[in-house]
Amino acid sequence: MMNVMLSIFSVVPIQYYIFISAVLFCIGVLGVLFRRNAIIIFMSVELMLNSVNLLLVAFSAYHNDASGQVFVFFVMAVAAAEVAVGLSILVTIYRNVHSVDIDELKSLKH
Amino acid sequence: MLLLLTLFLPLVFALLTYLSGNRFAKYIALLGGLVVFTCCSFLKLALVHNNLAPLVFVHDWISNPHISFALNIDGLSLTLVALTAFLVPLIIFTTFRKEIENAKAFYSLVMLMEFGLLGVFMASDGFLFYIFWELALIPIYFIALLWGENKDAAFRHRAIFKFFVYTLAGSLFMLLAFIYVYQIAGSFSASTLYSLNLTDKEQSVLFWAFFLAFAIKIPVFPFHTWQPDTYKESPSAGTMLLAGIMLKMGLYALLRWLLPVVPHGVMLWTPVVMVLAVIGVIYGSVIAIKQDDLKKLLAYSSFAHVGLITAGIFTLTHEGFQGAVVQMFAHGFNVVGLFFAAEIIFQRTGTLSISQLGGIRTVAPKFATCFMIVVLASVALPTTNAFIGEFLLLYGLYEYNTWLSVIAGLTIILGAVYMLRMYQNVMLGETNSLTANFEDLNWKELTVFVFLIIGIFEIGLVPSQFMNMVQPSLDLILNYSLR
Amino acid sequence: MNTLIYTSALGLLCMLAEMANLRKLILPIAVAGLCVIFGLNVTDWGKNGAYYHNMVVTDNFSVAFSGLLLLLGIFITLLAGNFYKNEESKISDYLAIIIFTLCGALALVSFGNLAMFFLGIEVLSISLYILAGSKKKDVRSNEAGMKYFLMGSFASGILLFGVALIYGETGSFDLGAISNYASATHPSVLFYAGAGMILISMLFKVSAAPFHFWAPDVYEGSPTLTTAMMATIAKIAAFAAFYRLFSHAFISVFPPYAWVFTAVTALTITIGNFTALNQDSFKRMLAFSGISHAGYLMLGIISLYGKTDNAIFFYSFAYGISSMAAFAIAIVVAMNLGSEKIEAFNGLGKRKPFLAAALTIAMLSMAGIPPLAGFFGKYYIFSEAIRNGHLWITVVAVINSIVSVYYYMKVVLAMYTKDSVETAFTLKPAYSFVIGFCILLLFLAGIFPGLLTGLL
Amino acid sequence: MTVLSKNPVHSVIYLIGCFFAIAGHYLLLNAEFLAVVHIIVYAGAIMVLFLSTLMLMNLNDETEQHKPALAKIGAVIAAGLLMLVLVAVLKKADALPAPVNQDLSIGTIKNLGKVLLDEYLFPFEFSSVLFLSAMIGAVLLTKKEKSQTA
Amino acid sequence: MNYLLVIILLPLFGFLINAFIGKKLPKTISGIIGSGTILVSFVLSSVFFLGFLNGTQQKIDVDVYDWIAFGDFKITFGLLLDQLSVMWLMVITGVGFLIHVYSMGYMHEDEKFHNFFSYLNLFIFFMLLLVLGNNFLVTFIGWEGVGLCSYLLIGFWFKNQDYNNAAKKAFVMNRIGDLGFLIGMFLLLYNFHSLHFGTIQTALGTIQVSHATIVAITMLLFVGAMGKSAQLPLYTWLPDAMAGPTPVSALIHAATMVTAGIYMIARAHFLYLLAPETMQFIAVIGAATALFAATIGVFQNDIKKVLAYSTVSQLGLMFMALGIGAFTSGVFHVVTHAFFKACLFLGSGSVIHALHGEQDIRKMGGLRKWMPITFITFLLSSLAISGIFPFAGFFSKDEILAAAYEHNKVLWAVASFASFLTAFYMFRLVFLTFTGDFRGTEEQKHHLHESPSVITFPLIVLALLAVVGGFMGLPEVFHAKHFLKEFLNPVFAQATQAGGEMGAHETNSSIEIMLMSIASILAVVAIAIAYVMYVSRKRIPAKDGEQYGIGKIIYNKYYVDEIYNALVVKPILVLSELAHDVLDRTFVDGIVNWSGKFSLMAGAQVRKIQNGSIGFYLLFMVVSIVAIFAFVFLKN
Repeated sequence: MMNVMLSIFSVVPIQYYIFISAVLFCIGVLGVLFRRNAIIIFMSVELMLNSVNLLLVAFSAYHNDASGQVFVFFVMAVAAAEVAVGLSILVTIYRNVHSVDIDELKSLKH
Repeated sequence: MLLLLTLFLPLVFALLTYLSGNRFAKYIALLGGLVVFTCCSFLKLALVHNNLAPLVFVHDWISNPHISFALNIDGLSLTLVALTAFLVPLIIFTTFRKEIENAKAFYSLVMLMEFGLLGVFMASDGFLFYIFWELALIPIYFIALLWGENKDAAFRHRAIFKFFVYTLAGSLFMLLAFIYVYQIAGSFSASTLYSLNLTDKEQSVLFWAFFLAFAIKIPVFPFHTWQPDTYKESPSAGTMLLAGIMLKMGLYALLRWLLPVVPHGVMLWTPVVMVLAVIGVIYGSVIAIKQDDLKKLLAYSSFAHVGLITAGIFTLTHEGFQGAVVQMFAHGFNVVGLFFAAEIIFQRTGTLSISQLGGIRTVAPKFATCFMIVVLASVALPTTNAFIGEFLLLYGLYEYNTWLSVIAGLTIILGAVYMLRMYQNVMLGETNSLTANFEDLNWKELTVFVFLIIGIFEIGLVPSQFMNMVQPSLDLILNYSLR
Repeated sequence: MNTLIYTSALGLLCMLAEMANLRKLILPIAVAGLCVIFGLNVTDWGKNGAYYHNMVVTDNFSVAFSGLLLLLGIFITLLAGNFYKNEESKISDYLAIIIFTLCGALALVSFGNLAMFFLGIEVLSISLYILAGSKKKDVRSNEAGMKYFLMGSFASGILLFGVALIYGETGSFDLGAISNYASATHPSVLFYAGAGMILISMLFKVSAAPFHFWAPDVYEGSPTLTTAMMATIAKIAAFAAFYRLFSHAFISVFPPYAWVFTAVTALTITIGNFTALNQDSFKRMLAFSGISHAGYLMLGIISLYGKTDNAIFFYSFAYGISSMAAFAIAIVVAMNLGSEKIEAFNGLGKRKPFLAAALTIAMLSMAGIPPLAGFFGKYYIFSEAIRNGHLWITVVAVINSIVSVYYYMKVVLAMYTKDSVETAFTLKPAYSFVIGFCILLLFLAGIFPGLLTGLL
Repeated sequence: MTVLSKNPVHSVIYLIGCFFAIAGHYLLLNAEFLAVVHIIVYAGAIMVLFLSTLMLMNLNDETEQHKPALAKIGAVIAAGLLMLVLVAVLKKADALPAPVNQDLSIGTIKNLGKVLLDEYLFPFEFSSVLFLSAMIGAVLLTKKEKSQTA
Repeated sequence: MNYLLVIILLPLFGFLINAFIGKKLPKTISGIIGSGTILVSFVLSSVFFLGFLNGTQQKIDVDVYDWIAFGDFKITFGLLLDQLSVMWLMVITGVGFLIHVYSMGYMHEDEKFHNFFSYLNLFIFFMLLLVLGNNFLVTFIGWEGVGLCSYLLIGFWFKNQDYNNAAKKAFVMNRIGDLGFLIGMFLLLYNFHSLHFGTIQTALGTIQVSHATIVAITMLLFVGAMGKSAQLPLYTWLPDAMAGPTPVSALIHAATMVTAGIYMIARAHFLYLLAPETMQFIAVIGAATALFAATIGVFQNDIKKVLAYSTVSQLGLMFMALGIGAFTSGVFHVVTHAFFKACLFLGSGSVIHALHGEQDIRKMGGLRKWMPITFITFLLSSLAISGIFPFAGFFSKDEILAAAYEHNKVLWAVASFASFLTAFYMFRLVFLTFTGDFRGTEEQKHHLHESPSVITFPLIVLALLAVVGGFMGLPEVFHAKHFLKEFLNPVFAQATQAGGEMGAHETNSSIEIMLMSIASILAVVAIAIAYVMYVSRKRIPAKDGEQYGIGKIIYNKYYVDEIYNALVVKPILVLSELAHDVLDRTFVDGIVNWSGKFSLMAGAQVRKIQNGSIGFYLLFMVVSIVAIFAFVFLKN
């Protein structure tokens, strides 16, 4: 494992991880902006969170500090909680309007 | 202690009035007003006893920012405190004939107003002054809003609302100015601010921040447009409070908080202010000529008068200052008398339209006489109070600039024109269906007028005692203003 | 330090009480518990310290804000009893969530580590998502919940990305460590980008323009009590966290972001006030006014260099208390008349002088009229801003204050000058108490501002 | 793919694929435990939750209406710009200090556990509040009203 | 000094009594109080007068108390009694008393009898203050006070709005002059730091004041006099003022108040002597007014209007006298004029009384039969005003003419022509009123009667004075003592020295005799013409609207009122409306309202971006983020 580890940063500079995370993050953002289906938007948000996780882990390894990885746990926890709550809100909405299309939720404005 | 007592008694009585219920409210309020007036008399004695050196009360209030609960009574303050203490009970008394809905609230607001006004005139800490300044606005807003008599309620609400927002808007700039000054001085106390050395540029900007607040309240052209409608729409008691006392706040503030604090700013902008003030004098007078609504006419006339006072203050001369103070005092009496007359007319005929009235003198000689005297006082006939004021004001203005004085002097002509035209159309001529059964004054109303008329002649005939009392404080202010 | 723990425990207790069939006692327990915690919190005064590996920091700042939040929490809890009376079976759930929300808020005022900060925000937010959407059959509530949730989680994503970048640069989540790092070395662009992202998510949380869009919609759609929580507890906690973050760890962020701060502040105040002008719904009006208040608080944030915690605390206090009073009254009116429009307040002056007077005072306080707390709040904020050289933006703020008077007074005007339909009107003692107490506090803080200003 | 596929179910599947890829990276970065947890939590729990919700709502067909073209273009441009800006900004962060000596054990369960339950004990406990809250919320929101069912 | 105060305060006392309890008193008592107070004042004044005459009385100049005083600024309330003021004192109280007595009869029917007396008393009070003030400001009190009384008395019958308009006009026109007076005082105060007559007079020697300033001061003060004494162009109020009861016209608008301007200039003669330009101006204005008013007088048909224009004309003459430096002559004419003009007015009042309010001379005629006393007194006074030897007017007028001749021949010619016209219209008046046949209704004819003694008594006294009054100033050609000149010499000493005055020039007695003859001949010719026209040919002036040509223009008073209306009043009224409707409400207030509306509109616009769509919100967020990052990081 050690060899692998060492080779990772010698082959792939930390910048690349930053970039891939940023790209992944932006894909998530794109998903959020692009779609109307609330579930897919949730998933896009998950994607964003994952990109962050990836970044955290990369930095954790980079700094040789476990707290980054611990933080990932919290992110996961939060993600799970969010999904639970988000989906339950979605369910209540679906019960009322039979749609998960966010663009139909426009009664509150101006 | 006496200062504190005088200041807080109205507040106490405001509470008492509210608690006493609708039936007794007016008596309690009147009592309160009289008690305060008594206190004020003692204040005068104390001041004289003190050889006109200011009476001071200072108590630390807030440490950060450093604000002290500082009160100060000198001749100038006492003048306005006395005016307030005298007029408030009188104004309360004018309402005695009328059944007022929710009287306890009304009278307690009036007392609250007195509290605010006294605070404004007594405070020697800028911040405290500001607080009272705003405090005085709230009661009058409600008085005007809720007890106005005009039938067109929507219009009234708009007008009063405009008044509220407009005057508040101005005062916020004053707050800003105070904050700014505080950052430099580290204190709000008048004496510290007086001795502050600000750069000319700062003074120039600060001048407008202060002046805007005061100019709107006074009001100075072109910040006056709230005034006619507000006066018209307020109940008469409210109008009297507004015109009789409240607009003196602005004038007083010019003397106390503007001139000595930013003397160079004043120097720089005096020409502009002068022109505005003189325009106001002529403009108000000219407009008043054709007004059909009695209260609006009086409003414009009042506007013209205060324009002259403003000009007098900005002359930075002894005469201008003295004239301004006398005229502030005089105007309080006169305008209250005039609006009271308007109120009486409105109550009995149900209209304030000058063209619909006429012939009242035939049926109400006492009223006609009293009204005439007040009218004459307001056109500054010699031996009345306003003559002293206008004479000194115009003289002060003359010392500043001859032509401005001549132009402003036109007010004595125009004033005669609109006032006599008004008096003629309202009081003289043949009676008509509205005025044929006009009741003459009853004793309560007569009492009010008698007090006012005594005041009018006292100041008109023996003003020097009064002036000597004010003189030291004006000297002080003038010295700082000419720094 | 223990405030947070005790509060969490209290939340648990509420849940357990439900199971133990002590439903009737839950409310008193919760209120009493919060009061006790409030007391305990006060005893923490002056004890500076960091606990649990600097996860929780206790200092006067945290104690003061905790106190304020607990006070507001007590009010909310008191109001909740009546607010949820139709859903008695779930009251424990609601109370528990309210208290958990409070936990999140408390975490936000006393965190010492970005992990706690993040968790605090999430606890606060997630609880509020739930509460916002808690009127299940009301589409508007659902919509509010959804909007809040979607945008909130999106903002969380940004926040996290920022945290990650900061971590990448500094190698730590600890505020102290970050602070040391930032002052010892010349941070790279990674640090600034991360801080920028955190900044953006904070702006979102405090509903500053241009990230304010969620606020009015969510405020309007949510049950009024929840709105009250968002407007008071959530916003104040967010500002406290904002201050804590940016006064310690990210103070170096200010120079490059100066224009952003200025623009955001001006924009927030202006948009908040101007949009509030034309609103018919009282809640929505308050939402926009809340945005503008966020702007004023931002004015405090941008003057951070001058240690503006006092000003921010006082403003938060004034704003929180007046909002609380206003919302409590709004709830009463809505419960009796079934409407949240400003028209519903017509004639309140005649029918319920107490309520009308209270609302008037609350409105005047928000508008910043002396001698109420709101005035001093504004005063301190302006004063700090001027002291730190933000003169022109203060002028903008002042002009906006004038605008704000218009809409606050519109309500007052409606109460006193319009005629109303006669309906039965009930006012529960809990509400009277909360409203009365708020008004008292407004006056107290207005007349003796020294009580609060000397604190920090 | 997750973003673009029309059928939500397909999206889910793609996302799971994505998660596996990320887990692979974790392994590469020497965070084995995290990789495992990641798979379990995301692929195992969260995605199942998504799927079950989808199934519950019968959303597995392509019912979604697309946004107007303008909004789509706007979305793409905005996201693209964000990416550009982010990359451009982060690119400036060139001179990161060289990585410190790698300690291979930081990703182990033992080490993580130590850090988590010692240094991060309080947040750990605090996250329980988060879960409680979420749990109550989920129950509160999704439980059907009694009156409705009755 | 105490007596002086009594003189002043007695009328005030009378005023107060009548004003407050007059209503409850019987009319007689009310009248007696009114007249009695004046009588006492008169008696006291006479004592002073005699004292001055004997030389036992010294000039009194006392400050009663500090009126407007603070710091260095001090204006006292002080009184001054010297020969000049005592002259006026005598006229005011003497003529005033007679008119009071007359009023008791004349106003007997009026229900506001006590009001009338209170106003009259108040007027006397202010008039006394005017002439007794020892500084300009005290004089100014009286100055404005008499204006007020004039206002009150012109509008005494206030049910008639025309009368009220006349009253208002009088007040406003006076105020225009007063502004000049006021500014003049400011100049004085500014330059001399005092308004005290004596102080200023002495200070003139020590304080350097530019000539222009003196001219300005004198001109401004003269503006005040123009208003008060009805000179061009501020004269139009005086004819209108005839709306007041006739005693008022006699007292205020003939004998006393309108001469205040002359008093003031005489009082301030020391200033005027330093400003020859102003003197010239005054002389021209005076002459112009004399001629102008005289021409109008010729065409008037209202008995009181004729007298009013005559008054204006005579006042013009007096100002001319002042303007050419003949102060004594001016004062002399004031006194004689007071006698005969008061008598004329009272006589006309008697006529009007008899005819129950008819004032149009075209509807009179032949009244001699019924009202012999009135006729005779009226005739005597007319002779006096026409300048027929040896009546009072002859002496005073001739003195002025002589002075004018010395000074400027044109002025003399103008004045002579004015005198000629005066004689003509006065006798036109006499003949139309008292000779020929009665042209009124039968009803009126039936009631014609001589007035009661309370009315005729003052007439007789005044007529007597009009006859003999001239002897106080016999011209030096008669080698008699010019009593008045000597009497006033202490006051005008400076004037006499400075200009050498007219006395010095009056060497050529033959010229003076010639001038007298010319004046007398002119007067006689004028009377003759009038006789021919109205007695022999029995012409009656044309009815209204039937005049033509110049006559029409003059009959309509040169349309001056109309011109004023069109040039001043109308524009101001239009301006007033414009200022209110357009400038104030639309523009100034418009800006205020507009800023409010603008805010609301802006609010409404800002609202629109809050469109409720989550997608849009998120998009906006992202765009903002991009913007912020781009702005912060890509800038440098």
